[in-house]
Amino acid sequence: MGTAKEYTIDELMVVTLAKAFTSDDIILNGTVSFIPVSAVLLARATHAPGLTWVAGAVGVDAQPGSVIGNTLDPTMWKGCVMYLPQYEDMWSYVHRGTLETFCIRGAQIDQYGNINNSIIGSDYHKPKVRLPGSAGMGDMGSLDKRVFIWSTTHNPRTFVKKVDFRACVGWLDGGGSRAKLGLRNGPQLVITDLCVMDFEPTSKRMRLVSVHRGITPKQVQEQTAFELVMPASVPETPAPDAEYLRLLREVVDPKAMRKIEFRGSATKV
Amino acid sequence: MGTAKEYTIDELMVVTLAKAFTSDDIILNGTVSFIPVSAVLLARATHAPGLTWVAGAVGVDAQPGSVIGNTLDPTMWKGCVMYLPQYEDMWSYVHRGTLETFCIRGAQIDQYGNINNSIIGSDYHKPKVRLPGSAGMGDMGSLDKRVFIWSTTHNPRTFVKKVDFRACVGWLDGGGSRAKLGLRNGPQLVITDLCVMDFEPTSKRMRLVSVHRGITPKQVQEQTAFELVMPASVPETPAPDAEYLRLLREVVDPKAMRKIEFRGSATKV
Amino acid sequence: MTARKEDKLVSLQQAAALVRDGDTIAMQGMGTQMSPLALVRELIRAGKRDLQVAMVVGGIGLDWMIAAGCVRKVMAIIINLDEFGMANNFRRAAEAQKLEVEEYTEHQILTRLGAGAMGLPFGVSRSGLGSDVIGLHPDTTKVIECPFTGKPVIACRALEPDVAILHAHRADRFGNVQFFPKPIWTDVDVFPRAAKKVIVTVEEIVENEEIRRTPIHTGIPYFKVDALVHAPYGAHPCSLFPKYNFDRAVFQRYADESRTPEGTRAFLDEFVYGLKTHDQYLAKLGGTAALKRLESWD
Amino acid sequence: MTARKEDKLVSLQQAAALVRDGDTIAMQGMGTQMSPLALVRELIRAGKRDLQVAMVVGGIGLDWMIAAGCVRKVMAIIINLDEFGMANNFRRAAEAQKLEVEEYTEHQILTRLGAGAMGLPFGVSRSGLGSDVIGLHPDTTKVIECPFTGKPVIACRALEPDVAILHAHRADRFGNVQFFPKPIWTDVDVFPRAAKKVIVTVEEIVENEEIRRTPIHTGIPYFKVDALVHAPYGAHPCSLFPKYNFDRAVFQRYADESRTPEGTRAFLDEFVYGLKTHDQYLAKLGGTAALKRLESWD
Repeated sequence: MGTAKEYTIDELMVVTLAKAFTSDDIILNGTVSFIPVSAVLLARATHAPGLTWVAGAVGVDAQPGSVIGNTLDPTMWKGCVMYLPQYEDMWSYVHRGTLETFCIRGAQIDQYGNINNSIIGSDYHKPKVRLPGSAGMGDMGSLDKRVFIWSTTHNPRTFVKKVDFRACVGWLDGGGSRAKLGLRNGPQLVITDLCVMDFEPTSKRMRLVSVHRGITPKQVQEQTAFELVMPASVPETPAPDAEYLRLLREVVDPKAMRKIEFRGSATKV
Repeated sequence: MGTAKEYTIDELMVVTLAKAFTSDDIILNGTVSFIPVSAVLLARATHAPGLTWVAGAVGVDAQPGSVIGNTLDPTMWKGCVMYLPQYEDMWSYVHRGTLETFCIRGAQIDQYGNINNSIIGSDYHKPKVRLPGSAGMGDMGSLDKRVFIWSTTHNPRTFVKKVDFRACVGWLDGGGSRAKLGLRNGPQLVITDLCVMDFEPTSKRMRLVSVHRGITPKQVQEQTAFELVMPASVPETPAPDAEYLRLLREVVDPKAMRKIEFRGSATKV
Repeated sequence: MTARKEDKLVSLQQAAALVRDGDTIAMQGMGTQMSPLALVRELIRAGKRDLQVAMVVGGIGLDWMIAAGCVRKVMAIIINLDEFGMANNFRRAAEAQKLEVEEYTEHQILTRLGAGAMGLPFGVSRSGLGSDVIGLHPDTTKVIECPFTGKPVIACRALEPDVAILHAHRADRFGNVQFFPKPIWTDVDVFPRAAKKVIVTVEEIVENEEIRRTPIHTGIPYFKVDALVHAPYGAHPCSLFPKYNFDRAVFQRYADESRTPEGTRAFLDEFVYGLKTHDQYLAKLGGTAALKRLESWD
Repeated sequence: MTARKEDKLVSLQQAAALVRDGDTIAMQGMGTQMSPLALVRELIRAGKRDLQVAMVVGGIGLDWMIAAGCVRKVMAIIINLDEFGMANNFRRAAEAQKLEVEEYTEHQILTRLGAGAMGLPFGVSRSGLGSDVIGLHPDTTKVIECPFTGKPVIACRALEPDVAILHAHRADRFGNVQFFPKPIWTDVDVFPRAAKKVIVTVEEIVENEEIRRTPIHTGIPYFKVDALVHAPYGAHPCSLFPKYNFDRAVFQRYADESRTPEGTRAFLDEFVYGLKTHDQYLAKLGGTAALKRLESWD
């Protein structure tokens, strides 16, 4: 399988996220999650055919063919084996850890992968900016999920030293603070429009893994309000395999719905 | 509507119980409840057409025609408007008080309408007799139900001063003790093979209301191990209306399944 | 309230009259799905005030109500227009401190409503442990210890809304309400059980015999329904799977116009205040024949 | 355990091997309805010991297992043969103190299993307040105060059974299990979600495509099922609504013969030990053609 020469950042992000998924994953998705849903469909069509996806947290093992409407939409339940009742079934599988993988984006992300999508400002009750709210991330952060974070706005306003409101629990204050609270798993990977990051195992601080083509580690650090753990050498994010790209463009997301995610991004796709 | 001259005790018990129900009642039934289920069907066919019955706690407003199999049986759900899911729906309507009326029998019944169907003996863990268990009565006693008690074995072994094990909460120790625990409603009526009883409003002690044809108040007291509240004059239990009897015999319970309840009874039907 | 087996069919106006100023309303809805929007429009026209709205996901209907000044407090996990972006009137009202926002995690608010449905004073969850959501409202969510293991859990105080408002596929006149497929979403499942009064608008009224032929689809029994309204396309511009999709054009137009208070006002004048009845609303959209275009799901 | 999307179809013997001595089993069943009795017979033949069986309503299968010496403890709300009377082997074992009986109210045991399903250390109920059931097992049910209102509630400790065993209408080979109608009973609803392993026997194996055509009927997703067994009439002599009714003759015979330990032994020799496989069991009853007589519900 050759790698592609021509690709856009949205394509790179989807393929990189897809490669992080395996056939053992059970993944459910929330609202406005075009990049994760595309990645799920792509992983299932390639190296992870056994991956379980619960479309919009309802349609178990759904087979919609491609990304059709919005990601919480019943259209995406097509061909599923079960409509998962939310109140008891979905929440028990989430609480119990059966549904273990979840992808999250947010307005603010800090160095320990804590996320905020509630308010900007120093007083919750007098917000400078009122954001939509924590939605599922408020649950998933505390419910032992393997969390994959994506962002199309890698800049110092999004990647902040400390979130104004900790809506979604990441590695908390780093080190053993998450484990101390009895929470399993946690944030795994951060895929942005500039780079890929993970979390240094001991301190749980965010660490640069690779930079996208044309981006330097220095640029990433400049666009990040906290100090990144910086390995001695940082490779370029592997270019997408040609076959993955073809499937993404022609089968998985032919309408390029994933580009909706780049509203407000400095990266043009 | 004339009254019948010829009737049996099982018929009298069903008709008497039926007359206690109104169109405002929402009644669910449990296992081996032929007398209550016959009474429900009879009430609905006569003076209480609006009565809501949840057959076997599943079949909402079921229309099985007659008593077919056992009372928890899916046959009895016939023609219902909904299969009530037990875990969430049924139990929320029960806890919340929407399903407010329940009928109970038991191996031991005390003067305050507390009931035992768990064990006979002084030590729960070393039972002299192990009974089947409290089943739904253990719930309903504490969940604000209007409880109707029936018994086909009115004798001192069943009607005891104090139950060996309080599986189902009646008026507890009488007086205000039930209300003190925050429980609403409670036992309303006791219909046996000898008589009809209720509970004296202040003391909550069991009180004779009427005796069945051929039975004297003295006989009832002799068959009861505690002292009954005994009004100055005790009438005979009204004979069933002829039309009620006809409907019971021909439509509601033509196979006379209700007679199964008289296994072990001294009253032959 | 326990409702008898009697005809519950009323007009939208009569149903709206069951909602009183100051009531706590549990309102069905997701970003673009299944919400009783015909009733919401009527509540706005009726000038309801000081409502406290509990939802899981607040969307276009809630944003209208906030813009119209109906709402004092929202309890929800997120309020937005899904892929169409921000709920701008919610944002403006919250930033101006004209709206109380009681934010929960999803499982917390469900546990509050679930405890209400069960007649229990509280329920427990683990959702949100360690987050700043804990501590926002100590009178309704509080960390306690498991009496057996000592593990921390979040006690969520019961919430019993005054009224639940829902839109569904069909019902008979007694209020046996059916869904296709049967309740998947939590709001359809828990809200009617938790609320004191239940109002349901439906696409279609069917005979009682039809309900008895298909009890497998019934989600709410008649004894829990207080008022029923016949409102075809009553969720518009939201979707009602599998009957019709959401109306992308109306959503986009609202997303654009609601960027300013003036734009919002113009939108509401045209789609809510300027139409006295749901029939007029349907006529404005070209009638039910024109709305058949929403039946495509691709 | 989380099960992958792979072929789960095994023999009754292989399924029984997943149950280990000492396991806590959540077993589906009512007095005369829907219970995985083909599997129960295999567990008896396999000589399982020290099982702790959690049920709502224990019936004929549990009484067999107790008679066969498989059971150390039962957790249930009632154990009997419904209209056929006492479960005599349960009664004798309890009276001889050879069996531990952990009695709960129905909502208490459901709350224990529901908390297990939710991954919460406990849940709350009001059921049984004031009764002697409270205090029987303070390590699993305890009266606590609501942290908001001070009202007493019963904390019910989570129960996560090692294995849930169920009988259902049909499934595909991956273990997408369907019910007709979809889960009504609590055991079908909560037991598989609470248990670590799930074994399901079914009347019929269908293609995956058929499941995808009818997702509305699926009650358990494949990722929660560890083993699947094809066992037509696998609930016999219990019923499987709406396919077949319970077998009145076999129930009556067992009710009569189980009055003595000797009669029980003879019954088990004939219906359990004397038959090596479920096919032999069906053959003994005259084959599936003869069992069609159970399709009448009147």
